[in-house]
Amino acid sequence: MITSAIFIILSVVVLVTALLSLYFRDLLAAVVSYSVMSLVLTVIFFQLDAPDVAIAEAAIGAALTICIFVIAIRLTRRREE
Amino acid sequence: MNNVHFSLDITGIFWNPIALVIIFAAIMILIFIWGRISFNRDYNEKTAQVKPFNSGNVEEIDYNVQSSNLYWGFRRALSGFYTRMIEYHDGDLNNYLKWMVIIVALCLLLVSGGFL
Amino acid sequence: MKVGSIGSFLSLFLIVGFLFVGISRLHPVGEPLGNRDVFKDRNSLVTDTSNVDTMDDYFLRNGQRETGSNNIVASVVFDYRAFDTLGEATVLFLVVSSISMLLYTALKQKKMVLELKDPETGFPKNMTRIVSNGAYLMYPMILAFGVYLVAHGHISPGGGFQGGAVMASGTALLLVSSYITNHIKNTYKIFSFYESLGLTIFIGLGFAGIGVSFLFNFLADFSPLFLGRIINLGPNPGFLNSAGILPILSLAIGIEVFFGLSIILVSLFHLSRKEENTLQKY
Amino acid sequence: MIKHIPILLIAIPLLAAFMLPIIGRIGIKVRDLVVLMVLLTVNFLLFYIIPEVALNGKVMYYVVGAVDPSALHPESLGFPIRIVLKIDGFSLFMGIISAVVALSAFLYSQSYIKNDERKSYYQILLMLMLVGMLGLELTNDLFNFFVFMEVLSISCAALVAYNTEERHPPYAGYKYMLISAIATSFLLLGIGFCYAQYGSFNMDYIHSKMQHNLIDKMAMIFMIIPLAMKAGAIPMHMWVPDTYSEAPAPVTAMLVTASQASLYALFRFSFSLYGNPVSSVSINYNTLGWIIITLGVLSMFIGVTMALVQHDVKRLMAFHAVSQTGYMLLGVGVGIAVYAAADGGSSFNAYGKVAMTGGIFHIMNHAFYKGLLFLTSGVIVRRFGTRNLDKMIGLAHRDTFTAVAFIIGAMAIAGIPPFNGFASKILIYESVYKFSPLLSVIAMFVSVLTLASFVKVFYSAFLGPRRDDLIVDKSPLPFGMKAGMGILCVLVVLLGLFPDVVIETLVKPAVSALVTIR
Amino acid sequence: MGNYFLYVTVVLLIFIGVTALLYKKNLIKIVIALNIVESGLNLFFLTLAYRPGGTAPIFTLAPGLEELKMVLPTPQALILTNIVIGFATSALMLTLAIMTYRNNKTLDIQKLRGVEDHD
Repeated sequence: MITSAIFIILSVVVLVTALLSLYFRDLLAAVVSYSVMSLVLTVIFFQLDAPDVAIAEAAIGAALTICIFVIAIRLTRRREE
Repeated sequence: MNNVHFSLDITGIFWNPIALVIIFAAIMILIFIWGRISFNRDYNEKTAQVKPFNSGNVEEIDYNVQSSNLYWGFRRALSGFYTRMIEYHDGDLNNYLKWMVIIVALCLLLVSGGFL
Repeated sequence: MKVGSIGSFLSLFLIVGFLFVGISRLHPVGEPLGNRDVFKDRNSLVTDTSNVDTMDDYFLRNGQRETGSNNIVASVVFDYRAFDTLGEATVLFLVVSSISMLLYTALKQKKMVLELKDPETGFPKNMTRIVSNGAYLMYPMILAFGVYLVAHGHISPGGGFQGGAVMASGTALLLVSSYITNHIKNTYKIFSFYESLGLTIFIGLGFAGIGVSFLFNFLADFSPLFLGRIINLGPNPGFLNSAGILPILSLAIGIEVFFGLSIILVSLFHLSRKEENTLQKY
Repeated sequence: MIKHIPILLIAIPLLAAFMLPIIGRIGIKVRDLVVLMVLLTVNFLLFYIIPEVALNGKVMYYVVGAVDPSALHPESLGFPIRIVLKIDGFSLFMGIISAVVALSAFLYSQSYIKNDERKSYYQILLMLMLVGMLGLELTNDLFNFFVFMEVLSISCAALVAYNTEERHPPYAGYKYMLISAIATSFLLLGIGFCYAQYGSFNMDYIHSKMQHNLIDKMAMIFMIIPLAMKAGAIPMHMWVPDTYSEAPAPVTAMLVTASQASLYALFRFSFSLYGNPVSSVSINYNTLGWIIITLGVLSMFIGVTMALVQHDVKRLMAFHAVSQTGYMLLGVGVGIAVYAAADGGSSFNAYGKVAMTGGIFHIMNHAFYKGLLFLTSGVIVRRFGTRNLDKMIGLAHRDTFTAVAFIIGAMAIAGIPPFNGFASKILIYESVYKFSPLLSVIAMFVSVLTLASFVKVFYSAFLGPRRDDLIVDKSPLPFGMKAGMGILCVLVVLLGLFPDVVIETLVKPAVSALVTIR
Repeated sequence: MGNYFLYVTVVLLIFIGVTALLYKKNLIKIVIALNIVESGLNLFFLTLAYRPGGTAPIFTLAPGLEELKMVLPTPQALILTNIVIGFATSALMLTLAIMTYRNNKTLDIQKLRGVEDHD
């Protein structure tokens, strides 16, 4: 029961952050909310008894992906026109 | 490799390229001999014959048919079709993906209707 | 294109509806495998295939005995499905090569710009000493954690990918905090050399086992002293020198992932550093 | 050693590609020699196993990492637990196509691509493209298939964007990558459903357990339609002209083969994964066949009519690639439609099998002549410095070799005897005529239009007086480009003159590898 | 129950991502949407592997032999692969987007159609 509640709450957070990352016209804000989504997904993966995947998602999804996104935004433009 | 006869013979379809090549070569030789006998050469480098008229013209001349206009009649006759088609090929990535989603949905409808 | 727009929107809802129907009909994967009786006869040395009816069940029952690795995920990644891992390492190598190829001209074109502050955006070009020194302090710890993850991949959660990615995030930290982009050419050469080295170790181990078959775990029963230590079946603390070629493969992937991701980061970062004075105003 | 050939085909190019950054520092000549040797080795290995696989009908299995690589699974266990590679007739057929085209594209690009540091990356990507194709053709594991699909897509996308300093190529590469990423995402969704149903990734195992319920059919749609998109079937073909026209010429020749690899996967999935015409619960083969026929006929017709009005030479040829894909879809689609007909397989044996033979033979022919045409287009574009047909004239005076190669390719694609296009098209015409006369007539009409549009290209680019002022690049044609085009020329002519040899040795085993029941 | 809710999350994530792919015009936004679809797929596989009350498939961390129940290892291994592939894909796409921006000075799909001089 507790795990169900945790899953439901985390899923809602994931969905909201996913929507936000597509809603923001400011790409930097979008990328930041994508990284929040990745972090929450990491917690879900850990709850799903997948510590290997959780470590990989934390390192790649939440850190490195954001890094290259930010570099790309720096090299192009920040606002979505 | 036993049933190789250098001719295509599958259930009612027969096609022998070697024979065709031999016949074709024979006809060409005949035409060549005949041409040596009776054709007269009318190619002359000093006339307007050598001027380009299809592509790559230096000066714009009124009988200039560019290669993009080569089948203009066809294009004119099917102009409605072509306008629609070129509108579809507009280079917009979103539209490209929309078509895939539509086809997937149509096939899923077929599945749900029990047709597939 | 109005028709396409509306049609695709409707189609999306249709697809989602179908997906909902699909997930409602999914039966639990691997549920009928009766996993509770799995470990009754743990110490029999024959392959346990009684009542095994899915792949995963086989891995859970026999993975520990066949590969000597406590971490079944690692044994799947580096033994049972090591060929997938090879393909995945290829993908990373491929992307590194493509990015090097695509950015080659752009990185060569302009001269290096070394201004302290961008007049238009006001971003500082060099961080304060606190940040850069803090990053220097953090960097060895991140590396140590990454190496730990790589080395203990067959015992605890972790492995080549995770450790390599963690180490590469250390590279990102170093780049962001102190803007080290001098000596780009040498960095590049060294990094790409080590990346190739990691991959060559991986595929070389694959070829080494080709007397039996490609990527065969030939060290698992080779010698108890060198990576062939026999572990107790069932829950146990595990040993570093078990599991045959798994730790070496993990190390190779770790090297490859670390240097590959670092090359991506360094080249993109270097490009952004070069173009900083041509940045438009936000 | 012969039992290790399936893995060596993939592992040798991989090893060479991994070591190429190190080898490249020794010397350029060494690097080129290594790549050439690897490509020749792959070709040799593929031709070496023709007698065993194609003629004797043996299926080669390779279980990666097992104690006995040729035994499929432990005796008491009913399913494979490791990744299995499988070479049957169809895999071998596609592998030969990929390897031959890769060899000639490599020879061509030795002279075509500028000899700087980027060239070693280019060679790595070219070789990994071959690895991707061979991998997805040889594997029998769904997730491994997905991984190699990604290898193929990423290398293609990067190579499409090779000319980064021009305006359009990076965006063309982006387009290719996005389309592939979507396709592979849907593919992975389908694979996930398959795994959820059967707990395995092995195609043969899933095929033996297939229940054909709703989830299976959904998974089939999610796997087949993205593959049709990657193969360039209408109406999901719009990315094809955009990307093909921006890529360097040898890469375009390889891209054609990459699309054929997707087509291979489409046929493989609809037969070897879902095909069970004699069981009581099954998918409706008639409907699936008609879906594929519809895609094929639309592709043929719209592709060729769009090609007729283009004035960009590479874009025109790209539309022809779409159009010719339609022939293969038509041929194999007819085969699928009568695969499970109620007459107990008599109509399938009467004409369905011949249609499939024609469609599959057309894959090989198309890869060769379309590769040849794209290679000649590279010469044309290099000479005139533009892709616009309006600004070209009289190249035949300067490049007789290219002109002859172009004539051979154009006549082959238009289906003029005695070139290879005709040999496969006559099989398609005659067998489809027995299925539905209208479809056959459409196919012939499309051939006529194809000839018309290539007459246009030949007329514009090659005929006419000599105009040296329009020609940008006046250097003589290098040996590498001649060799690349020459190999494909010879193959096109040989396949046209002796079609029965190829059909007996390669195409019929390929068909019988797909059609396991009848 | 929570398990089923995760499946719903998967479907919604895929829906959100694909919708954004079809209607967003910015190249970088499209890459974000693609990553969201991939996250949905990762979650799908891990939810397939999950069994309520199980432990991670690692014997070092496992409790005693009695009532030992583990989640399935294969999907986890595949998702490890898929995460790295997803990162690689998005790195390549972002590089291509950067190159596109350098040559065209825009990131809007409708402005950079790439077929202007063909029709």
